[in-house]
Amino acid sequence: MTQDTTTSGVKRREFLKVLGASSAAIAAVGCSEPTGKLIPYLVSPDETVPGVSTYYATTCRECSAACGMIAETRDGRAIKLEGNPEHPLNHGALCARGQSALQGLYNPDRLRVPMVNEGGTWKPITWDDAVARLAQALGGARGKGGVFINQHESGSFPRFLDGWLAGYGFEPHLSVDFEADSAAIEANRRTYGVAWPALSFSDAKLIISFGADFLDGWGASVPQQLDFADARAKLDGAPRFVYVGPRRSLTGLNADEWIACKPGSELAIANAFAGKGSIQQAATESGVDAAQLQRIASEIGASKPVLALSGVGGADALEVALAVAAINQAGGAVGATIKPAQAITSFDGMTTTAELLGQVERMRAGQVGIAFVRGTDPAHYLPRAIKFAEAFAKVPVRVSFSSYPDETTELCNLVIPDLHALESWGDAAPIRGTISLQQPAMDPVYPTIKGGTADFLIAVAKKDAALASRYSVDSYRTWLIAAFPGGAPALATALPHGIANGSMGGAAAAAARPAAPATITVQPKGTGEGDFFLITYPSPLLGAGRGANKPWLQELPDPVTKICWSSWVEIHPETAERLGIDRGDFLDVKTSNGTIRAPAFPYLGVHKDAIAIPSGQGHRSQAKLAPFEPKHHDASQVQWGYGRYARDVGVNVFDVLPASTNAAGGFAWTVTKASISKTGDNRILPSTEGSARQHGRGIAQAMNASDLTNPPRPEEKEVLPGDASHEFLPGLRSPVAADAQGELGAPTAQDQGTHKGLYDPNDPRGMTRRRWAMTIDLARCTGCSACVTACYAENNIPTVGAYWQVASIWAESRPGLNIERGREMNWIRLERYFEGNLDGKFGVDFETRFVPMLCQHCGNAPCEPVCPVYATYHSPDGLNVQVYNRCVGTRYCSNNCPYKVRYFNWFGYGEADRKQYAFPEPLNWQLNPDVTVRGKGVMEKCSFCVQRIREAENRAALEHRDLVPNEFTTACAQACPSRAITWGDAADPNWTVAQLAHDRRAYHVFEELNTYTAVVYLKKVNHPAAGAPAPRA
Amino acid sequence: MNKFTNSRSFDSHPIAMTKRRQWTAIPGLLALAIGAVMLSAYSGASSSQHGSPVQPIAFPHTVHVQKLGMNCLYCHNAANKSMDPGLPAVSTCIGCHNMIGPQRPASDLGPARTSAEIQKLYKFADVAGMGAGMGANAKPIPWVRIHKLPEYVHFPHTRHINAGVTCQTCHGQIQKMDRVYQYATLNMGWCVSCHVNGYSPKEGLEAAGYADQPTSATLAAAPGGSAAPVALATGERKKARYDCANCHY
Amino acid sequence: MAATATPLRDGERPNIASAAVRFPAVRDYDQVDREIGGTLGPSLGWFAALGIAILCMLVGASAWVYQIREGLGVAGFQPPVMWAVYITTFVFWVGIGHAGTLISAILYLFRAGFRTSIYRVSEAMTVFAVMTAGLFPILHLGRPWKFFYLIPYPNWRLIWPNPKSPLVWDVFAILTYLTISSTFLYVGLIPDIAILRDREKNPIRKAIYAQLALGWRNSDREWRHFTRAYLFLAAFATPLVLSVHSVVSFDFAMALTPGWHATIFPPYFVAGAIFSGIGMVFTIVIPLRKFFHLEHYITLNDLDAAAKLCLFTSTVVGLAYVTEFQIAWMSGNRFEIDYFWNRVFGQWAWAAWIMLICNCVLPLSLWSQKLRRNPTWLFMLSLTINLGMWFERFVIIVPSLAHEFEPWQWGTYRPTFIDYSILLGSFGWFFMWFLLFIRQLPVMAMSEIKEIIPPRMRFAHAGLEHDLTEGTVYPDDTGAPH
Amino acid sequence: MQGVLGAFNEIDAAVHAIEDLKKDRFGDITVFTPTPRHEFEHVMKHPPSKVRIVTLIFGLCGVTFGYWIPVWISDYWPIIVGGKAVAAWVPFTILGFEVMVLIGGLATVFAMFAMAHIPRLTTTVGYDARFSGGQFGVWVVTDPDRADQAMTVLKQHGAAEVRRER
Repeated sequence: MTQDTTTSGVKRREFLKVLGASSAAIAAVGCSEPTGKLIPYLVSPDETVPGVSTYYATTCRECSAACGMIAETRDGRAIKLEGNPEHPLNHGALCARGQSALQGLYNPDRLRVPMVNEGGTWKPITWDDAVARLAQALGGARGKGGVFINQHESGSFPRFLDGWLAGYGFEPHLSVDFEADSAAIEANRRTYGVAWPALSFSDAKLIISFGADFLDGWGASVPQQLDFADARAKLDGAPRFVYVGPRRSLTGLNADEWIACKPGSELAIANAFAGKGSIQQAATESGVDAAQLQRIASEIGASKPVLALSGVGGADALEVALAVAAINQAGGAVGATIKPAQAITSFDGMTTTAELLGQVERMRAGQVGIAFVRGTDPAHYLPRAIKFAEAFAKVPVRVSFSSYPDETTELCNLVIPDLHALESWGDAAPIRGTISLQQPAMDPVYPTIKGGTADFLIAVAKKDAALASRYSVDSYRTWLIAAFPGGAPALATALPHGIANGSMGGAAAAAARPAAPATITVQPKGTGEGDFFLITYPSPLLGAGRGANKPWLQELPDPVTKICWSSWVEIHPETAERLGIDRGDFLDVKTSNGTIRAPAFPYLGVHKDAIAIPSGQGHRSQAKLAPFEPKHHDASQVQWGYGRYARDVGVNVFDVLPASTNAAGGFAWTVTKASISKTGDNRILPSTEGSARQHGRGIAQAMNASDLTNPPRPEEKEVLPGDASHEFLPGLRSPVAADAQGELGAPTAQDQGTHKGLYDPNDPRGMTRRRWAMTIDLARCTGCSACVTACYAENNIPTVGAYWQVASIWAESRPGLNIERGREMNWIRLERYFEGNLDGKFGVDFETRFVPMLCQHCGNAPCEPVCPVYATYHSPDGLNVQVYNRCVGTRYCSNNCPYKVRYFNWFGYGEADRKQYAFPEPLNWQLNPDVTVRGKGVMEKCSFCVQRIREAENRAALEHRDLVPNEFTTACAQACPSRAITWGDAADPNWTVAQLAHDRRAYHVFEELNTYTAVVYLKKVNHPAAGAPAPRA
Repeated sequence: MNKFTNSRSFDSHPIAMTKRRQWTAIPGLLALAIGAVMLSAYSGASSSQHGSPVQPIAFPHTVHVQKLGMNCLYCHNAANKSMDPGLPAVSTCIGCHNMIGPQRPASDLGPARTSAEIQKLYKFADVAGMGAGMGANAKPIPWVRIHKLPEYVHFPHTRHINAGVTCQTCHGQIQKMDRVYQYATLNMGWCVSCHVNGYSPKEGLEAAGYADQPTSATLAAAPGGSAAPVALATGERKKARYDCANCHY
Repeated sequence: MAATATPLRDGERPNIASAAVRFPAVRDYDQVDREIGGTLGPSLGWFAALGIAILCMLVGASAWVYQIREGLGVAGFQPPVMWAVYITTFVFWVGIGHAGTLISAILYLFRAGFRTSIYRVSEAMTVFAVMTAGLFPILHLGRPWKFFYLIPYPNWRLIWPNPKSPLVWDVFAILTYLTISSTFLYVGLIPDIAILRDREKNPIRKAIYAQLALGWRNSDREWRHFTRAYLFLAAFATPLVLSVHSVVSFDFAMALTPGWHATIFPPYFVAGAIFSGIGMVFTIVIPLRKFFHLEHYITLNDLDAAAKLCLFTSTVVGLAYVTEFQIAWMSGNRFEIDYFWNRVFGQWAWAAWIMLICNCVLPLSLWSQKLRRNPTWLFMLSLTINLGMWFERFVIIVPSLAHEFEPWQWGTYRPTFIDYSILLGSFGWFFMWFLLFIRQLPVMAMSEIKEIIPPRMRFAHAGLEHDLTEGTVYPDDTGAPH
Repeated sequence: MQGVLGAFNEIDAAVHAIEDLKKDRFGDITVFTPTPRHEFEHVMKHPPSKVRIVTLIFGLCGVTFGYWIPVWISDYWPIIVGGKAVAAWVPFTILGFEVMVLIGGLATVFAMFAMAHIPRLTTTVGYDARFSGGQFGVWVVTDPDRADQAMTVLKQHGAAEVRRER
């Protein structure tokens, strides 16, 4: 058979080569002899069948929330992460960041060996050498003060760590979550007695958020999103949502009404709503119409229970949070929508930024003999004004447990790379009284790393005669088993579920740290010079910078601005017009702390007196490394600056922020003013947005909640952009439009010359019995984009934005260049359309509609007849199939696709020997063996996860049964934290999708084109305020 | 009298009024070209057919299957439940061969003899000798791949085995192969022909060595179990889906 | 010797193709052989031109090799603009080809006199233009090495191309067109090659010509079947011309894309093709007649007639443009209206205006007879027509794709040096073949010209004399033989 | 083949020579002419070319085959694209037409070749290179005993050159 480049690159079956599990796995996968070898196991593992997935329940450690995850492994490798349906926190959903943990696991720039910095050069050392070196250093550091900065996590590791530190006479560690809202936590503690009460959106009548971006990462976003979507999908009594703040975040875009107050004026509004201040004063201070505030205030009074949330970024965050708490208490929220009894314990034991800053001052003062950093990167996210590097350098022994070559690690002199959470044991306590278990889903990617940080610490302690007796365990796993209530047998029972009741011993150690030296001046709001408030916020995808080394997250467009692989400055269009700033103009943003340069993004949802910049980008290396070049890449060279995907992408907004904290000790994000100036440079933004407006084309349709309870009216039908008087054929506007082989493949369907072969309804193979279809509920969809990442993970979709993934000769090269050119490969994409305020005037509210757009699997697909080689066609079970190996790449199908959901392999993203290769070793370990990796020159698109259909059919055949309704679903539907996507067989009424498609909100996009799509959208539901006109398309 | 007038490029020249010319066979060249095109179109239909590489250990399927009557699924244990048929782990080999050593005693009618191949196996498995387990330095055996479908073809062994397709249908009479070779062309037309025209359980069973009068006992023992006799009785050929997305996705 | 003054045949009109005296300055058969034969053989200037053409071709070829290696991404495609310069150039070259067949076949059937002198050049232009165009469907493929998937031949995969796809129609149409037009060219060349064979002295060249002439002897039997076959070929080529560009237009018209999805496309494209082809004929013929000193063959009358055709097709194309806008306006279809608004006032307005000015405004100058008979003006105009027609295809393809149904996926397009190189390479490729042709084979059908000029007579006849002097001869149109 | 060849500079001379030769019952006459002239056609009185019949037959074959290919392809492996009928007649007309032109056109040329006896694989007698240039040739196949008579006729009509071929 001729060799076909479609699938060169990672050979699906090469996975067989690494069946020899732990040993020689790396060596085996790279080589590809022309003949091909089949390498068997030495000893066959009991529980695995080659080619069949094994699933492990574990816990996500990508943020503090600690959702339950299921890791799908195939032949010894984790290939997909999904939410654990049994987990009480996330109920099976998982956000994009959680799913991207895989790319942390397989990150090509992961540190593989312990290293020591001697005289400015890094030298690899052995694990045992590292143990010896640290043990020796600890001996010298005893009594000189030791600081351990750890990424905040719940569970028993903090206790273990504090115990270890105490053994050396060090203070308890700093448990840092830079993105967490300390003010809200502190206010919760004071008001409800818990750090984070459970929030119930679905019980609320009115949700009012003061900058609390509960869909973006504020708090535990996945459970919040699940509940919020449930609330909004209620047909009767769904809560209205009002967002107060100077910038509409993703959460703000989901609000029915935006109160665009001036930055820093939230307190006045909150006080006014809480009855502690006058509406008039709030209106003056915030620049918001008093009538609007009055209307909201009376609405709060009338809607009980309310759910008011605070998450402002100003220095007065605690005050706002307390005022908001007062609104809740007055609004009957406690116990109804805010449930302290079901506390989320993920944030317990967290240290504040103020404490961290205090320790930095201790370092600067030379009071610290040894410093440890694990999982967090203060050198990146602490404002440059603090001069962290300078202070850190005064610590004689600096130890990093980071897996990645981040900025802080580069400042250290000893690095002992940690194991990834998917390779190691652990636990978390996300909800009071539950233990979320973390178990290795696979053997370590790099066997040179012999254990996690805890294992390392145990090994070090064993070197100390005084401590050795306390650490008799051989590994942290043993320690955990001992600590687990019920011990090993109970653990064995709990592990398959990933969750257990009880607690791993005492609560996290009380913060017995010395009080922070009072060297931090809390700046009053709005200091500095400049015309604009500088709003900064943690990126919902990259956080404060942690996600930047994962290409999935870099490539995932920001849910609000749709920009990826870049930083940007949001500026209101009215302001931009006044200053003559165009989209993509590079601006110098100057504060009293410095200047950064980033392109402008005119955005309706930012206050006209403010600009907004997200955090997360701007990773840099001290070493001034040359740009990454895959052809000349030396694997032994450490890619400082957080790896090839993060280094020198965008700018670091912390460079221009002052070091200020709020009264609760949390970092104050929005405190400074800035001036902007045009630099004259302009670039096309690496954005996936074409036009932000629908131009009346009815792609994202919406209706008012009040219409839902009324009988349907004729005018409820959207005006279609085509011929207005077009008479539709019967069958259209049906739940799932008729298929090519007839009305859902019914044997009674009329033969239109299509009842041939497998398409014959009476064919014994029965493929026409099924019509795979999908419903997408726009009332639920929040635009979070978790489905997009799920699709990337499931379908081996390449990321294309890295700056080297371009042509070789005379080619421009910058991050996101392929995105600028519209060459992104997202099989499912989140379109974000604005409605209303066409003029872009400030003060006029607008509505946002999110539409997940994917292949519609049309019954009459325009793409199919134009393909000259039958590479795309309509399968008897209703799929629009793309056959990669048949595709010659005419791209005609894409031209003819009204939905523009076909993506072309412009380069050999899937071919390992090309510089544009999207899965450099070991990222390719993640590739789904059931899905062909596409070579250059072929078209690809959403397949409705046909590999999952076939797998389920194979399983059903093996078990001699038929498919069970809702037995399986696509990756996007599985991941969706809003449960907006439902997928299944529309021809069988027992599948949920067949029922949902009958919803009166159902419509097809571009129905007038007679494409007979299999994707049914359910209209978004708006909740306009009584008396306030809702924005319409 | 009337000579050709002179021109710039052609001088007039006396030409004999009769010249004998040979015209060559342009049509022949044309036919040659067409032939070459057709040849190249059909070449590559199965370049790997009959390929029979030398394996690191000359594993005799004849002995294991034909003589000892071992079931294919004993070693290829995932074939009926996975896309991949599975290769026997080295420990599977050693499971039997720590009793059946390289110095084989006189058994049946044969004399005692030495098997160099089992020696090789012991070397791979780092086995000290008879009865000993696998050593610490055991290495997997680097078998050379014979049957290889392109990466874009997803071939589920499980569906075929469970539909009663005998291994021999596609792999040829492995039980008679001293050295395994690629029996079928494995090209797409070969796959599709069977899917469209149907699989004959009778022919499959004959290939599997149940040629002589399949009895209900042999049929029940055959892969596919009880389904086979029915199909056999009705003489029906089992047809399968030939939709592209069954294999290509 | 019965030197009677009887007519050749009673009541028969003498055989002269056109009643007009086509070539007043061409006296006899030998002059034809001498002058047209004289254009053959290399010269320094020709080598220079050929060198430039080959260089351009090599630039394009290297760009293509690079593109195959790296992937189509090296070109400037920016989804949703999945087709751009390559398909534009493809349609451009197919269109160029059409004028040649029009002149050689359709005008043959219509017995249009001005055809004789320019048809050989035009027909050669057709073949080379189609050869150039034929590269692009392969060249623009993501996997050009899989091109044979489009060809229906029995194969071991047991699968066939999709006969409902306009691209498969393209394959059939282009291959048929290439085959028939090259056959047509070659068949017409056979008697001329025989002339060369008989006059050539260089034994190698003579042998080659001898092979190519297939043993042609100018016998009456040969001529009898030849003329008939030539007529039928012309009769086949005529609808073929119309069908091929209709099929090319189906590539667009069969699609849903606003700006493409229009029933007017087939006639519109055919007219546009002929228009652009005549432009290219001017571009080629006017320098050719100058450098080869063939002004007395390709007379101003011929140019005038061709210019009228050019003017006619220009107005047809202009009408089609207007009709497109009118249909969009009257359809009430928002997608269409948006697109056509965008076409003339949007991002690509400049291209649309180049198209409108070059194709509809400038050719209006041809209403003036003076300009029609001014070769310099015609040459300059032909360049703008080529430009305008290239941009017509560009305007149809790129802005339509950039502004489709889904606003979220609206985009743009920026060509890279690869697109430009391949565009340049296509011109190099075309002119390389063309230059090779004009110095190796006669640029005019010698035997057909001989058909028109009066044969030598032993006895002058009154009737014959009358015919020979009939017709209008413009005083400036006699270009003396050299 | 034996015969007499005459070369003429003037067309009317050649025509008259042929007329006289015919009167003298010289049956096998071939005219070589640099360009097709109706004068010769009329004097030679050949029937119309049969090429057109071949063109018709193969044109019809072509259109049938051109329809048959896509219908057969579609039916051989039925695949539905865009909800269209498997064997859709209307678009197949295009293929039918193109194949008709292709086959009909090529058949015409091959028929012409066959009927005109080209490419000539045998040796040629009686042709002269001048006949592609400016002279008309008259080739009379005749027995040696009548050759002189034919030569006389040719010379009589002003042949530029007359010779016997054998």
